[in-house]
Amino acid sequence: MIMNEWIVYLLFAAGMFFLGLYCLLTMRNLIKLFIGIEIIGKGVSLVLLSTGLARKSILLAQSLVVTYIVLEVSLVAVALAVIINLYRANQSLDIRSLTRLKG
Amino acid sequence: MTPTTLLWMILLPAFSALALLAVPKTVKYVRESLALVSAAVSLYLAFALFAVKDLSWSAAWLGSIRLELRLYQFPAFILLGLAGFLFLITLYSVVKMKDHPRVNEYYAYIFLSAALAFGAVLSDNFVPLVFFWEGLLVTLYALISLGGKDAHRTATKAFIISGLCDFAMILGIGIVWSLSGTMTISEIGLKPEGPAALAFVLMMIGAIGKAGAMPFHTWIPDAAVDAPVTFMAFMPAAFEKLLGIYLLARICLDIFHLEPGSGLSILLMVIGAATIVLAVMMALVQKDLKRLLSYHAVSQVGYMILGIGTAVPIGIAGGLFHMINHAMYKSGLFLSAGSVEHRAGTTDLRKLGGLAREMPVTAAGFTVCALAISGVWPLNGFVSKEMVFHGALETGSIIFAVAAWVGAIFTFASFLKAGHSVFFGKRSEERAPGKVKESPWTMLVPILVLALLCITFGVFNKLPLTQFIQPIVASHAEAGAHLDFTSHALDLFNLIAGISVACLLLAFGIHVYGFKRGGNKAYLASEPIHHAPFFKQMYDWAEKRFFDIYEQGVKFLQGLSWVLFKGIDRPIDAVFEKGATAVGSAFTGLLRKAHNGHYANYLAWALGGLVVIIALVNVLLK
Amino acid sequence: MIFLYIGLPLAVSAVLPLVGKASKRVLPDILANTVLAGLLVYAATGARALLAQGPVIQQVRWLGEAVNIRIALDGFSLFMLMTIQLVSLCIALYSINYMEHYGAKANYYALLLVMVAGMNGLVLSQDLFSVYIFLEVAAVASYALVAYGLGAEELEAAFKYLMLSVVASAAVLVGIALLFGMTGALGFDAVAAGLRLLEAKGVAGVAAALFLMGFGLKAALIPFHAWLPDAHPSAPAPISAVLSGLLIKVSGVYAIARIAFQVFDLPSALSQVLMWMGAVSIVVAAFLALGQADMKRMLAYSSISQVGYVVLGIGIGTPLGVAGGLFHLFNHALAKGLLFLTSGSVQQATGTRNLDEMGGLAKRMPWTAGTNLIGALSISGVPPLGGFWSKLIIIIALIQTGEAALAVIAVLASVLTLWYYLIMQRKAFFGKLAEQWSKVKEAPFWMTAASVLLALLVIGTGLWFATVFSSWIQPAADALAKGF
Amino acid sequence: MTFQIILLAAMIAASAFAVLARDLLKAAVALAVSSLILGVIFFRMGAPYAGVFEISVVAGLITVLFMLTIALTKQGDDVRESKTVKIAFPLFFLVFALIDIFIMRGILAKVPALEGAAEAGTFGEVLWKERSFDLIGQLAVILAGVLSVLALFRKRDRHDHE
Repeated sequence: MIMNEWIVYLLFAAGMFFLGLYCLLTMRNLIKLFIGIEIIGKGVSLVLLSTGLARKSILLAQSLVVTYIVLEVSLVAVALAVIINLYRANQSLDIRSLTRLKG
Repeated sequence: MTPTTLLWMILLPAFSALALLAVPKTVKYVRESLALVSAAVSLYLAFALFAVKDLSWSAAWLGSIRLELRLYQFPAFILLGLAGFLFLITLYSVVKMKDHPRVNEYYAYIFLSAALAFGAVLSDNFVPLVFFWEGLLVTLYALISLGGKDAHRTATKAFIISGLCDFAMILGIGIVWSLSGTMTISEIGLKPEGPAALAFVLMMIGAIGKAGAMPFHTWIPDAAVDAPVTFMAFMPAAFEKLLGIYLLARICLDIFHLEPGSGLSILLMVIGAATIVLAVMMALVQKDLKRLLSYHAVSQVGYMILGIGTAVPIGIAGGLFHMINHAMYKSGLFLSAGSVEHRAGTTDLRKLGGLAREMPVTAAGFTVCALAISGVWPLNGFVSKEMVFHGALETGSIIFAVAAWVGAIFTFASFLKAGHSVFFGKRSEERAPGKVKESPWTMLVPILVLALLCITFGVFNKLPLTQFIQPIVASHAEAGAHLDFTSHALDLFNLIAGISVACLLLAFGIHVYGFKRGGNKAYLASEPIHHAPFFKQMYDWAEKRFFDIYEQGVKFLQGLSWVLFKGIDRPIDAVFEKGATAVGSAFTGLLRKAHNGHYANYLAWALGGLVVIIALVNVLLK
Repeated sequence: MIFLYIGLPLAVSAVLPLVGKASKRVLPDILANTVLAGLLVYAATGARALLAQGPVIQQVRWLGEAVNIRIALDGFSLFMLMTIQLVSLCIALYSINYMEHYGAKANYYALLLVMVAGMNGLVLSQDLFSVYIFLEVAAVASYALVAYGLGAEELEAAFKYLMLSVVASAAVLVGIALLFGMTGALGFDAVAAGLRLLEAKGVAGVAAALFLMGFGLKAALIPFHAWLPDAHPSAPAPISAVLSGLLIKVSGVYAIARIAFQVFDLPSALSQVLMWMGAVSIVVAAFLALGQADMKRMLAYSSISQVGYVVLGIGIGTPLGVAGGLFHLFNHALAKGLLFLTSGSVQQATGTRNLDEMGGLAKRMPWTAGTNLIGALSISGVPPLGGFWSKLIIIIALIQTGEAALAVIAVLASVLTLWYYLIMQRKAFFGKLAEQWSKVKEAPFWMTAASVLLALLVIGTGLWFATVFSSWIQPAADALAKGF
Repeated sequence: MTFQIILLAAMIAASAFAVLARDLLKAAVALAVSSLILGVIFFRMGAPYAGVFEISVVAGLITVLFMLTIALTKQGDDVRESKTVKIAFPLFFLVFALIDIFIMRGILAKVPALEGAAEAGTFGEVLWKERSFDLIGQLAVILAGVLSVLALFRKRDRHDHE
């Protein structure tokens, strides 16, 4: 039974991954892209915690998720700082303007 | 005289070299006086050491290798000669090199060469010997390259030829070391058989290469044109002859015991004879005084090698005596040529003539030295050549003696031509009368000293022969050998001397004949021989540097590299150029296009890669 | 106290911004270099002795009480620690002069130290989640360092790097969660024991593939490499050197090797995939490098290619192959660090990275040119430099295992490597000095000193390769083969 | 369990809205809503601390950061997203959902697992005692983030740039 529950969570987490990747692959706004990353991040926390639930070690999974969230904050701060700087440099948030480096 | 004096003998000129380098260019006279004082002190030390004759000093050096210096009869004599020449040439350079743009370096290199040469003569261990010997290679290069624009090429040539010879010597030393187990020269005494014979030949190449024998001579005539004339008087004429023949004598007498009539002895004699004849033939037809002299510098080495190669006491003594004599008159000749160049501005025989009136002292000095080198009685050249003839005949091979005589004929003929063209005969039209003056005294003194020494060593040959040469040979000859070389020194009334005199007369005849044929132009006196049927071809080839191993080697390498380039490199290159590059650049272009900078693109690759890897791992796991 | 490797740089980096208020340049210079030098000395001397009785698992004590921080040190970790401190010290030395004109030096050193701490932590940790955390620590610092110049290109590179990296981290985490779900453990050995009991081939394979993607992206293996040729050239030269020399190896290759060997026990499928990923990376990146006109971009592609060699060597799985791969990792860390540093010197002197604009710089910058040549020759595998030996060992190992095709690829690609490095040498340093560079000056003292130091290390590794190999590489390879 | 599934579906819907919304502010709010729902899910899974963190940090702090960024880049709003992407989204999502439900479920059902014993203790004990190494990592990552932001927003006076 508990395994079934795990599978349900995993399926929904997969849905989050799909949404995030769809966003990353098709969207053009840098901030929108990062929203995609955030959605993937939620999927990851869901996977971690549901795994802990399935393994009956929810406390351990909880601590992992907390660590992961702290990590995410730090990452978001850096990413948004980069985005703001990019906006200042390019006056645009379009990912298509970011093709200066190629070849 | 403590043993450390030996060390000072080396260090004094070395420090002087450093000091001379440091003297600023603008300061007058300091450099010259420093050089003169240093040379004089060296000469004094050499005299003092010559009086002592027996010293040795050694110290640990480079770990287990010992810096061993040993003075005895032979090195003392050579040392004296070297120091004497150092002094004379320094004196001469005071005026001659005064305006040279790199005069600092010039003096520094001269004294450094002296230091290294002293070291090479004194060292009794192969390692320091090689060290000093190779050091000389560097100063040789540096001195030639002082000459000017084209000198660099000549310097490279000299460096490579000498370097190859030195490499041969090092190989030889290696063999000797493995055979004898010691690096100390005085402890070695090998019979030149088997591998030792190879070692002998290799070391011999090193020695005669330094002395400038054929076929290692080709840089000398080039250097005569490019390098400063004082360098010619200093290095090829004096220092290198002394060092090379000194080492050759040490090799033949000390390190190996060369037997008269053995194969190696004959090899040496062949080299000597060939050097005499071929080089003198080249000297004969030169139109430039310095080039002419430089070919003689090669030719005369042949006498020394021939003399030592006979391996009989009188031959060896003759070779050694010829060595010191040659150093004197050849230096004298080069210095006279320098004097002429200094005042007349050229050494081209065609543009000179009748200089004896304006430069009487130079002319006198040149005449004496020229007669000495030609072996005219009673000058020193006569005595030493007679001894070499005697030695050559004593081995029983008349052919070598004949070669030596042929050499004597052409030597005299070429010097008749040279002297006639430069100092006597009609004055050249290009030169306004009275424009040329005699050179200053500091240039003349060395010439005169050398000329006087030529006369002294000839007339009073007993002195050098008993004082210098005899003890050297005596220390190596077997007991009871006939060691009185003075018995027939100036004796004109024996067969050999008779033939020599006849040769000189023949040479005179050739010169007069050529002079008349050439329309009373002295510089054309050698033309009849130049254009003689067989010789013409040889000379043409020689002009084209057919016999120059360096030039031929360079040509060969160029040819080889051309063949390699066209035959191997280009086809490979074509494969790369046309094949690999085309495919490669197409591939590269495709890949570069794929990296278009779009984030979604890159992410898609990554996700695609993930899918592929998952599939791959799962397929491979089953 | 192995914990110093994490604690000391972190503590110093926390203090550095404050120090920077007091002294803009001198104190941060001294502090950062001292920390790294101290850690290097400790790695070379003290930590070695700890290992005498075998791998160490240390429990950190705090206030006299044991805290549950377990860090493990074995031959492999020690080798990586040594490499990390060695290269980062050289880079910190180089930064003394180079980072002058970027400003905020204290902040820069702080980020560098955090990155070093992250890498050290990754190398010392012995459970999957810790690996992930320290991977992120180093990565977050590296995003900022790539963007440190704050120009449009730097920011673009940093953004793409970040966005791809985050997806990779997610893959890693999902992989960790899968293994955790199956075995209920996070520690390497516990997970490995669980996997042995389960014999879950398929799902373990998926987890392995997720790890390969996640860490492969960090290691810039093809096809996960696309961020690297943007990010590495855009960073300031010393950071390029750290990223190429260390970060991709520690957070990519080290993690892959550790997990593949110690957790998955390297099944032959994984070994095959690793080897072919390595081979593809070698060839494709070499061709890409060939077409570059930007000096640092060429070096960046070369990094991908050389990491391919490392992964190829480790993927073989035989003791010799692993040792060869690790040795190449070491050689590449030194040589690529050196090359990026010299490229920084060139860029600072001339203001360009375009090879076509350079020429004859050897005349004006002899030290830079000479050290660059040494690095290039080592990477190209010219004897007797280090790169030659490591490539030789990898190729021998390939032949021993019968992978002739891969051996041929490795040899041919090394010709390609030599080719593009010769192009670089010819265009940048040889030939006629272009008019506009006639006033170019040699790099300042510390920059030259760091390059020369690395060049000497490269030469030394080559000449005494047997010593280096037996005293550092072999224990590392043994540790990897045996596990804790 | 049913309620949990409803919550999960709501989270997916909120996320999908965040992806598709044209207005960035609305997208950010949708993301916050999605975080809130996830927090509730965590609560219901018996992980209150994770839930609190998710709600306070992700739905709170991170949303604020997003808002701040959007405010600072106001003109950047007019990046035109492609229309086809939005139109095609339901189609793609349907395909994915089918794969998810029918194939993934089949695969995931086969995931083998060792039987594990239930753990004892409290969350604090686990976090502080068992995962204390992670705390060091958290510290390091926060430090890295702070330093990075400092570096990215540092004052670039001309003197430094030269």
